[in-house]
Amino acid sequence: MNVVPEITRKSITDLINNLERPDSRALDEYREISLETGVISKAEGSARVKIGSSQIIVGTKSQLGSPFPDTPNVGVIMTNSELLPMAAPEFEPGPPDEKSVELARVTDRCIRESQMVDLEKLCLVEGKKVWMIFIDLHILDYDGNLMDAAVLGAVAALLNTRIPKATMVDDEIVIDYENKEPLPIREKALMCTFAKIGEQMVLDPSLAEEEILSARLSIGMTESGNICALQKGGATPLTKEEIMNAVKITEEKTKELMEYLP
Amino acid sequence: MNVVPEITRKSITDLINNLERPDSRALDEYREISLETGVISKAEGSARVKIGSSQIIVGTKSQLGSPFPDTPNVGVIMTNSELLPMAAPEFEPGPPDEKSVELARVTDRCIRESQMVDLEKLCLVEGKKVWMIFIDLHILDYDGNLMDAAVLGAVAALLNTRIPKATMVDDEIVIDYENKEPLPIREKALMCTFAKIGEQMVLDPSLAEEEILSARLSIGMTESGNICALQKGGATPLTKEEIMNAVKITEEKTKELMEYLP
Amino acid sequence: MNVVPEITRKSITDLINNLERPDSRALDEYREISLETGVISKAEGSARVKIGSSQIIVGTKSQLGSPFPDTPNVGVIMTNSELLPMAAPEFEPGPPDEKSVELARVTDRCIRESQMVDLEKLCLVEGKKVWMIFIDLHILDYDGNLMDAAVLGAVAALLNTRIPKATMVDDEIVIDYENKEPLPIREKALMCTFAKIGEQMVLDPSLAEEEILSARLSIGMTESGNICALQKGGATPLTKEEIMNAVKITEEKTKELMEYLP
Amino acid sequence: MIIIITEDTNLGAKSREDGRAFDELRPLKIEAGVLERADGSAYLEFGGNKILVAVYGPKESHIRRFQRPDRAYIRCRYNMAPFSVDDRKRPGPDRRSMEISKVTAEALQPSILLEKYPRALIDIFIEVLEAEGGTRCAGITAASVALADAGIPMKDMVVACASGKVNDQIVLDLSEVEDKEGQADLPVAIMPRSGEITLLQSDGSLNAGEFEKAVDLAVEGCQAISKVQQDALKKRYGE
Amino acid sequence: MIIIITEDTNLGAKSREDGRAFDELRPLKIEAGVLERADGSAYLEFGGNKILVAVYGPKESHIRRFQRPDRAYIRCRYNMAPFSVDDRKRPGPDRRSMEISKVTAEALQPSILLEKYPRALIDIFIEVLEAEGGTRCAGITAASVALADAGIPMKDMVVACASGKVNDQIVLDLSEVEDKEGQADLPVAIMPRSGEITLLQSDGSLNAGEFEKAVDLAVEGCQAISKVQQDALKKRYGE
Amino acid sequence: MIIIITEDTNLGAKSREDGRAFDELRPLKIEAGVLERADGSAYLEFGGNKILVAVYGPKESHIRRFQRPDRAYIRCRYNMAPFSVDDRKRPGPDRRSMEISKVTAEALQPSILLEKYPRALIDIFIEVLEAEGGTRCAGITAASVALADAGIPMKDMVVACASGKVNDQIVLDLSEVEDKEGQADLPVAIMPRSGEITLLQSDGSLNAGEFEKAVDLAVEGCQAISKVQQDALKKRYGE
Repeated sequence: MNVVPEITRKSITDLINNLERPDSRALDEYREISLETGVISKAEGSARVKIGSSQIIVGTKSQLGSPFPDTPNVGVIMTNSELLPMAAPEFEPGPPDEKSVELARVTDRCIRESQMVDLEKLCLVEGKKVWMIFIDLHILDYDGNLMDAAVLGAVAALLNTRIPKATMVDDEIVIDYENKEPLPIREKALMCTFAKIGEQMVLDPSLAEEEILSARLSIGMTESGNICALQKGGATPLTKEEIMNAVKITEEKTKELMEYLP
Repeated sequence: MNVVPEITRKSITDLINNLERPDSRALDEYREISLETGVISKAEGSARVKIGSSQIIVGTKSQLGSPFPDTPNVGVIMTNSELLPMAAPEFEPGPPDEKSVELARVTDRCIRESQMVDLEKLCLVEGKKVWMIFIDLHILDYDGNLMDAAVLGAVAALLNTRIPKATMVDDEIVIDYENKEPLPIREKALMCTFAKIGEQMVLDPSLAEEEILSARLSIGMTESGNICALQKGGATPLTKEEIMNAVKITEEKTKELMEYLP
Repeated sequence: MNVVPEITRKSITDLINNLERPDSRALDEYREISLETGVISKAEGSARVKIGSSQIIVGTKSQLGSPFPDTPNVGVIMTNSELLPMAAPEFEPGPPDEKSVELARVTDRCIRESQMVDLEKLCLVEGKKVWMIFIDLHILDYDGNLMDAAVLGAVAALLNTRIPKATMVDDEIVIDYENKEPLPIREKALMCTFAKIGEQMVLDPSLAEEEILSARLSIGMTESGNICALQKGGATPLTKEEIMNAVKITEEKTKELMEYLP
Repeated sequence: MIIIITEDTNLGAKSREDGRAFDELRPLKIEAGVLERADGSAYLEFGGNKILVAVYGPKESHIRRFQRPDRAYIRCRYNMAPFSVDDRKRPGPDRRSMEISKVTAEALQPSILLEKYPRALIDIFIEVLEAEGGTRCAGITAASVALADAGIPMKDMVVACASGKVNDQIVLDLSEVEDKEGQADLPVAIMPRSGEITLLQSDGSLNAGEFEKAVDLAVEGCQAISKVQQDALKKRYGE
Repeated sequence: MIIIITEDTNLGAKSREDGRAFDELRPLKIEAGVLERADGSAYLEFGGNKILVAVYGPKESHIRRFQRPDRAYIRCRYNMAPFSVDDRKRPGPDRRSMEISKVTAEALQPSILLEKYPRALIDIFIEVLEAEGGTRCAGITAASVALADAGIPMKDMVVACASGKVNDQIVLDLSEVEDKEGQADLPVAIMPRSGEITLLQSDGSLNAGEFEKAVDLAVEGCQAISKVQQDALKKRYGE
Repeated sequence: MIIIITEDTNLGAKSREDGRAFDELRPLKIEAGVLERADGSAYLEFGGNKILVAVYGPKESHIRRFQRPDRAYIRCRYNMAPFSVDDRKRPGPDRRSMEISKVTAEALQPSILLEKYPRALIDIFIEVLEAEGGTRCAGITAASVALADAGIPMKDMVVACASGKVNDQIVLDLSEVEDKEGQADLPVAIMPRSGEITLLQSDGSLNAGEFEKAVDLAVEGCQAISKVQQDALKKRYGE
């Protein structure tokens, strides 16, 4: 738990109330974003994403497994996140805490509910064998707004993923590692996160902003403008107007973000 | 760990040495008992039991599983207890501690050793498939004497349990959820718990009494008067006379308790 | 963590710099060693080893299991160590710490890499069924130099092990507990541990020596003089000369140690 | 397996599987002060949901993690009983319950005058005894009543309700079946006096128009439930 | 599988599977002071049981949970070695060992003058190296000797022994086979001077008469074992 | 499955599977100062290995276990990313990573002037992003650069490299395939100024002569890598 000095809190808040930000960005402007894919050869898909100095490596791995009993004909996506102790002085080694779990689950919902991956195509034998795609978020450097970076990185890694071709030959599953195929991808989705500070909502909060935010709003949106995931955080309420305004900005900004995808 | 003021300890002990109790009960008298069954629709059997203000919800669930290797032809009963942090200020969230484990294991022994449930009838395929009955003790409010409440609630929940009819059709197990059947119940057993305070043994200790008891004795007994489980607790010894006297009272009191069962 | 008084540290170091030791041993001399096998009837192999007052019981158990995917035709050895809280005032109950894990893994490497047990003979059905041999190191009393005691005890227990004869009869594995066979043992290996104190390397450090050592070197060697495992420990470097000298002493001392084996 | 037969002739406002109108809540019952040991408690039945909440505190904590120099810390634990769902749930926290515990604490926090109790700990224990869709909202609603029952000073009494999209229609308060088979689920908590939103999640697909409609509908549901909360407290403490 | 052939002609006092009389103990051996590092220790063989106990303390503890303002705290850990039973036991505590640790601490506590060492911790570590029925009683018996060996002041030396019902007969000191196939098992610990009972459990079916007989028989067994405890200490420390 | 075709005509110095000479290192690249939050950091690529190291400290620690009265305490955590190996690795420490964390801390400790910071904690976090044989040595090499980048005062910069025996030949810097199929693997770390050895392990079979040759070869490899470490720091901080 970081205690931010009152004077810092006040000076940032005053800036933002005047529609300015510590790093001179516009309120609805992202920091510099960089995205590379295919950075880990042993992963089946991978991406390194940076938003400002926040840095995440995302790797995917496929594995044959059993479907969930209530959805016997669809593949499974499992998203896991590690807020590595390397990423910030306040992170400690140990099992995922609730911050880490929230990050993984919101990323997972954004991908799952956008129906970006056609999970039915990942079913080999109904009720028996489906592909399980593991998405591992490895948080290396924490400089604010992990949510948007995580979703951007995860989507890029999925686009980059190649899984072995699996076919049924005489009741046996043959997995052909020589022939790898991309995942069946449909409409993509990304996420925009806002922080409420003072009277304003700012897009893509930096670490300094995140430490003093009173509320957080993350909106996942598909290319066609559907909200596929949304998560409010923080200990202060938001008005409906603030939320609807953020939705409007997200419509525009997701388009911008999509251009970073491979 | 609660530290009881010396003056409270002394005043209760003095009362009991005079054959009186803080809540005016006789030494061998239960507090008010209430018992409802079928309180949780999604459980296969359930009961809510209150002794004084101690309150437990017991739920049962059945599941097909493998028998233990050394008892291939009998079903399995698994009893689990959670001393929820809700139930008392001193209970903390976390895995079951030794108090919780003892409660579950003594309840389990009372039910198992009374042979109340005819476990052989829960075997479908010898060595392969048997019914496993999970009994979950959910402790909501802790006002003393959880043992007797747990056993009473567990027995009531078992009596209330309906499991799907399972039959073998052409080497396949068919589980018919439309036809549910009660468990094969034989002679029932219940439990009476005594606390040694001062020179006396008192039945059904309240919380105030439990906090100052020097020894505890829990006796599980079948309808026909057989002792099927017994557990001494506490840091003070008991004489054989005290124990035999408690057995005698239990013979009478289990009969009383049985009348609460559905 | 034990803090050793500076005066003790100095007096032992001075002694050793003068080529003497607190218990009057030569620098390359073991304390008294005792070794019994077959001490635990329910284990398939067992040994009790004492070096000085350090005492370990080692027990082995066999179990049929699956081979590792990358070595489908060889059996499996699993070595586990428990630094019991009984063994020293500073050991606490709980899962194995890194000291315990290192002890188990170095013991395991010494046995595995010496190829002492012919693991191919422990394969029943390639890729499907192999024998798994569990070696459990139960540390009862900690008086320094657990490494050499652990390896000596583990090797003795393996030599003492009798596993049931398993044969394939019509595609079924038949395990015959009436006919037990020794493990397929080839060339044996043992371990010698040195402590650097002051300017010298001493063999078989006692507890008092271990508490002030600056570096530790454990060398596992086969009967024919091959180094099969080696582990440096401690926070001070060693020179190549010190290491090569220790190797030379080990060649001689492993032969001595071998004579304790049954 | 649960087979649900839906008649094709069901139309308009009454098209939901359980026959409710699109803006109709399931039957709701709240009782305050149901436990002996807890400082405050509440029991809630909402459709097939059965929720029990206990509150302890404000109290001293010896655990550094649970201390804040300028205010009380809220520890919230959402937990499902093993028998509360169709397949027995293994005891102990999982990822879902960890996330719900977090957002529940955040949903309740704005209403509580935490600065009155620096360094103190307030424990909120939510037990789902039976689950039938919408347990996180039901838990928040019950927790507010338990906080009030514990005498914790609050600005307002947070209340929660979900809306969502089922069969292309925006509806209030999804049942378990609607949650599973529906297109979107949107849990909302508000402070009813100001109408401000303290919990908002969304899971599924909604365009901006549907989203706004769903938020409005959920807020309406919250306002209705808020009255039942107040009645529960009145019933216990008098007007 | 273990096949045990019992001759039908075995009758009366010699009817047990291993040929013992109904009131006959298995061979017993106790040795005090067997470990270097522990403050006190004891090794016990009882039938096929092999038990080692170490005692540390009274010592200072930094852990709040293990402190009592007015007396020493006893921490007891009963543990089975992985190789002590037929199928390898996974290392670490399980529910059975947790319960036994608890009742063992309670069985020993009445004999120890805890009030002499406020805030201190006494550690009792019981290791079952080989198990053949009756390990909890054997552990208690050995622990008393280890406590005495550690110089912990005691009023008396607790001793334990089980009785039970096998083939409709009340017998002393059940072996592993008798424990598994028998009708009841009744572990008892006493303070031999006063005859008071500090541990009592029962598992199985006994009517009141059988129960009383079993208690009496176990107490007799305890008294006999008590002498072996004393001999072990005499052997180590002289008369 | 990985099928590797080796040509029979490869002879002498070029007989290794990837065509390297027996004393040839894989391509190596080190960069210092790659993370924002950490006090010091380094990124290393070595053959197919990708390693990232962060250092925090010296800092105050509230945890007793991590305090030493007369010097700083080093906590080292070697961790593999789930996607760093062929089959996904479950997150969290395992026995292998626990051992590597321990020997890594011991390998680095001799170079650090710990006595300058009594009671302080220095955290070294090593993340294996991709593994292809020799990760523990690569982690130590990168950790030294990260320590220097954090401004931690050191006597020397520890550097590590493995040698081993493959196809009856002593070779430098085993690849993943050579590690798996080879006869011995010998990781070594040294302080390059004195040539003293701070890490030494051996896994496999070597006679005394081979062992000595392997140690010598590894030390040579270390000296070569040491220059790359220095270049990385010069590149960041200038000469």
